[in-house]
Amino acid sequence: MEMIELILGKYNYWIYIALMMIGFYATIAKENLIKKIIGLNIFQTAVFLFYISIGKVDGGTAPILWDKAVLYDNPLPHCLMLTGIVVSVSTTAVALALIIKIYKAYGTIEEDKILEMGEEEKTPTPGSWPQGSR
Amino acid sequence: MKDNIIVRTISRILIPFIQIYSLYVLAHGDLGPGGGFQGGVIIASSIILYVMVFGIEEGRKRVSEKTCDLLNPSGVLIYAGVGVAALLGGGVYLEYAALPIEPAHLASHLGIYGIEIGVFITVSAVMMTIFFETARHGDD
Amino acid sequence: MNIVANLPVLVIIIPLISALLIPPIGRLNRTFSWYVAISATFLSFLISISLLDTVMANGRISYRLGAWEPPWGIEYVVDYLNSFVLVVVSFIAFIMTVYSKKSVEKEIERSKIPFFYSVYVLLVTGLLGMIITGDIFNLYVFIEISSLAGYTLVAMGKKRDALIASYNYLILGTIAATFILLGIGYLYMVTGSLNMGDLRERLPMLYHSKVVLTAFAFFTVGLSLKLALFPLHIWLPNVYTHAPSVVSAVMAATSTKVGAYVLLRILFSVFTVEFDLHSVPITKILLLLSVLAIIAGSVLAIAQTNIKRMLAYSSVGQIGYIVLGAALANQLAMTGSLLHILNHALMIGALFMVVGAIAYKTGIEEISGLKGMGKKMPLTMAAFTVGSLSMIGIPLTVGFVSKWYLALGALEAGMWYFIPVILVSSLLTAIYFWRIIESIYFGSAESETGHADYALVHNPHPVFGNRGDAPLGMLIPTLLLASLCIVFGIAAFIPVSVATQAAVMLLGAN
Amino acid sequence: MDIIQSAKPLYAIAASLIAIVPIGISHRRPNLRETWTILASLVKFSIVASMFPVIFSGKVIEYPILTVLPGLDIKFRVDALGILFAGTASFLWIVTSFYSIGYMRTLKEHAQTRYFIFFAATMAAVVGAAFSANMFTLFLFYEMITLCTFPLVAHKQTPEAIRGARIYIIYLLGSSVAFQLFAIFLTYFTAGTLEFSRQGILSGKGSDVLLIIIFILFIAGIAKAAIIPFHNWLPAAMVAPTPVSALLHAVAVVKVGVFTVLRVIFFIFGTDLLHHLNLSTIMAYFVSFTIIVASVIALTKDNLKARLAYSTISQLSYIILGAILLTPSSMVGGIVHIANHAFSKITLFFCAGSIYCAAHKTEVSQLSGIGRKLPWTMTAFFIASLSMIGVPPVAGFVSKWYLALGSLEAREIPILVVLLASTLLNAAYFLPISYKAFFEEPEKGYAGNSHNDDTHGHSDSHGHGDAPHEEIREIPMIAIPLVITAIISTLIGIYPDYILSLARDVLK
Repeated sequence: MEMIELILGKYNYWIYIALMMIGFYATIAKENLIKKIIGLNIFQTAVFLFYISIGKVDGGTAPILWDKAVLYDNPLPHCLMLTGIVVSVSTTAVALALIIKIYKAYGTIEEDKILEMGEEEKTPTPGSWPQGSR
Repeated sequence: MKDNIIVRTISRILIPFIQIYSLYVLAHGDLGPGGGFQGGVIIASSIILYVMVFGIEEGRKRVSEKTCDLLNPSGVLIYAGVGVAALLGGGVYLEYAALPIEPAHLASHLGIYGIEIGVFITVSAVMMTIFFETARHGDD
Repeated sequence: MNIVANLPVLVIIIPLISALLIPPIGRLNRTFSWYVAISATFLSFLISISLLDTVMANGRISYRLGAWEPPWGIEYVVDYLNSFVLVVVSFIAFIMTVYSKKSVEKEIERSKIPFFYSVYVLLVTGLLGMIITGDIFNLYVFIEISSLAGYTLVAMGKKRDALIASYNYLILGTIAATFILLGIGYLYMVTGSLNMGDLRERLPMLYHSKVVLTAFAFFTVGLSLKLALFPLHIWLPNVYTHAPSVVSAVMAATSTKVGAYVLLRILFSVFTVEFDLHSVPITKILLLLSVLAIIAGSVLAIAQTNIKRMLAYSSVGQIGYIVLGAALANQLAMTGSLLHILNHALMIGALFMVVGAIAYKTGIEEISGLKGMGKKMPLTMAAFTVGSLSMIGIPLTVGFVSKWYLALGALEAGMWYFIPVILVSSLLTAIYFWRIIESIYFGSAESETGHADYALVHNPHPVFGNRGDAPLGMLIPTLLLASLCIVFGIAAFIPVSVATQAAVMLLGAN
Repeated sequence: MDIIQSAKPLYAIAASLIAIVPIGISHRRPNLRETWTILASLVKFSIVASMFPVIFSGKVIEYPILTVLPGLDIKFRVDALGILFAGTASFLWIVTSFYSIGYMRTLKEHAQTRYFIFFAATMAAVVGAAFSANMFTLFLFYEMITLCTFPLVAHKQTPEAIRGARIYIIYLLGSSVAFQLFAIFLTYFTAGTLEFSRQGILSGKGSDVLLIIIFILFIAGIAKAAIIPFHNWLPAAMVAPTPVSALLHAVAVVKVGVFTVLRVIFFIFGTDLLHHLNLSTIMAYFVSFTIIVASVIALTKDNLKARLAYSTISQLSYIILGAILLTPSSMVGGIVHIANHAFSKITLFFCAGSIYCAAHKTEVSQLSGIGRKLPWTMTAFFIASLSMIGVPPVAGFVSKWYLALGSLEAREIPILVVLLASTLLNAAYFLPISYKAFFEEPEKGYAGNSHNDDTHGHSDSHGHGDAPHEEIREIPMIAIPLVITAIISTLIGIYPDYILSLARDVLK
């Protein structure tokens, strides 16, 4: 009984753990760079869910200045996650920009293929990787 | 989608409303749900919609790369500027009460608005930049 | 406006605003961006000095952002520990900015120079923020600011490998930051507070709680990734190897140091020594890892042929020293650990700057290419020699001072067996640095003829392709850092006095 | 004991350090450059000499420089042991300078400026080590010597020279960092200070086991003393130019090693503590082993410098043996042997260099009949060999006499046997050289055309190979210094009182 309560009563935490593991797995195991980033996003989003769960108060309303609001959710985790989302978006943006550049330089975004090319080819293929004045 | 007249017409009608709505969300930032962050995303989405319907060249005419580059830091500058203004007013950083505005209770409101506007500008500019950069074809 | 009272926030705000101003200013004139960057870092450095001075005189400074009371609002705290680290980081950042001008002109595409400086100053902002903040969520934000700036800077490297290095760094860095975010969440869950000082008071009664242990685990793993503690160091060598020279130098000298500082902060300031020593076996784990880091870093460094990669592995080993001192958790070792933050920043900064100068003049990055460099770039190579000797830990250099304290700390803790580790690693360090010193001064004759050098005697002005030292703008900062390696090795009491107080504070009277 | 504050020790060190600057600046004008070297050596010796009367009157000169860390001071103290060593070293620098000039110019060596710069730096470090008031300062100069002599050993920059220099640095830097520094850590942690004291700073502190470990670490860490099995660097360093070998073997490096051992024995542990720990007997047998084995190896060496190197290894252990026996006579014998061996051994190396410069011979077997061509050199060589063997009236006899007395005082008859056996061995590897040189007929067609000298890489382009019939004769700049050192060696043997009283001062 207690066990069921633990599972059902705190379902949001279980979802968070599941999501986090899915994201983590994708980040590590996928070969495609974009898929890795998607995994990373899921991973981060799971953490957001975790924070939102912390902030929830049983029976609480939205934390708005309002006459009838006696019991309301803790707004702080929400604010924190707003920041978290911004960070996550920025990270994704940087990652995507990197992937675009990688695609231009290597012609692929499959990690294993990139590693195959590896360091044996010291100089970039001409034309495909415009770089600064040397 | 340039040839689809329904989409074109509807978005022409919708975009002003979306933008007004984003300003509405922004204006409620200080005490209600809403604020610069959400508003910024909404207004950026209107531009994104425009680009999706009318094409990237057309979109660039409305919001050029230079505009984005200027808006990006200026939003944060407004944010930081409000903080510094509070410093200059003799308070600590971001202490709205210390802003040189009379009467004092207005200072707090205006301070938060300043911050929200800064966030609004930056968020919208960043969103547009990300969109433009990823949508661009491989012509570096 | 009361400038003195607002210094703790100005040290962050000035570089932040400058970073934002640089792109528009850079549009007007590209060279202006450097001037803005240098004035910003210089001001930060001045402010840091003044903060250190104030703290030494009056003790802890607390600054409340937006005038909110501490447990609710964000608080910036300056105490013995972080004023010290603040000075180190801002000083290195300033020196590196001076140095960067020529190097960046050579290595970065012209149109991107303003962006480079913008992101560079942002990196510095993030690092300074990580140091000064007293709020763990704010800490997370600054970690991400500095990391994002770091990913971008690394990706500006010349070769395409830089992109992959940056990408891997991004993945691991984000995982680390997310772990830290989770740790923060768990702490907030049980305490309802984000303020470090407040947490320190509230946590002791919760030390038995599994949630606190979970939070602690997330923090430790996340931060270990950030500071590249041994098994989690895999991102570091590629990043240091492929990043632009200035970026390698800055990141090696500051980024990991700040990571180490944050680890100390969490281990000893948010949690307490009692917790670290008795509730969890964290010091034992860290001791083991640091020993592995010290030995493995040195051994791997010997195996490298690329000089930047060699220095990168060397850094992995040196980070082990910092963690070792912290994990021994007594005053002497902690002092050694803190000193090593300064000392290693000076040494590795100087070494990477030399490598950058070589790359600037000749484009050489392989160790085998350095033969006879001592004649071509005498002053630059003198700086390299000083840095190397310091790394080895010859007396009267900074390297010796930190090793002295670490060794005494190990004895104090009754763990004499760490001394052989330190000494063996010194020997390994000697091997990989001496190899280079030998090659740069005596290498030219190792060719088959055996008397290749003989011609030089009769022709005192041989024509080299790139004879002469690096330009003054690069040479002076390099020599300055190298000479500081000796100055602080002789006048060691100056940093020691600060570090000792910081160590006492960290280990807490309670 | 009166203590006098005086900056003289600092000046003595600075004299050669400062000289580096003008030497470096005048690298285009060899004559001026050499003048600076000579000048510096004269100034240095006169400063050191000016301290002799003070020390003889039983006083001690102290001069603190700075405190690096609490407990780690850089401080100078001139006592009898220090002044004995510093006086020997700085005097021999003058002689070696002249000799170097002759040697380097005769062979037209490259990078002479670098050579003289590092020579001066090494001498500064040697005198610094002699005047160190604590273990930290001593360690500092110890490492400085290692680093400063590296360019001298690697001077020729041939692959062979680099290899030798590498062995040299691995042994010296490696052992000092791995063991000596460890011992210093432990000493500081146990005693709370590193300041030398006549009573020893470790007595009554720490467990016996710990103290024995510290002692072993010190002995292992001071590889410069070349006790077997830490001796391999010394033969390897023979690739250096001969003046450097002379400096390394007679004065700078090995003597600093032995000096450090003496400091550790007398001033860190103290005689009482060593008695208490029963270390003296074991250690005495240990170094006896070195004495015998090194002598036997020396017998097998045909290369003259290698033979001298192994002879050095064996002779150094005399000094340590004398100290470790802990009887008054043996300690006096050990201490005077610092100076005696210095003068004799430097003479021998000068001779080896002289033979090389004049005749391009490096092997003992090639020396037949060379005594007739180089009478001064070979006579000096003979005198110095006598000193090594311990024949009166040359200096070596004095030390051997006291060592023998000491072994009797300590009732260690086996040690006496070792001393006698080693004397026989010394005779066996030195006397044949003189015999060959004076009494054997020269090989046919030897005149200047060396067959075997490419082992040292000087067969070409140095102005000698292309003149096969050039006459072998003494080179004055080289011959005069070695004659001087041979004479002094004899003088010490005839009038040993001065140096003996200094040695007794040390033990007061």
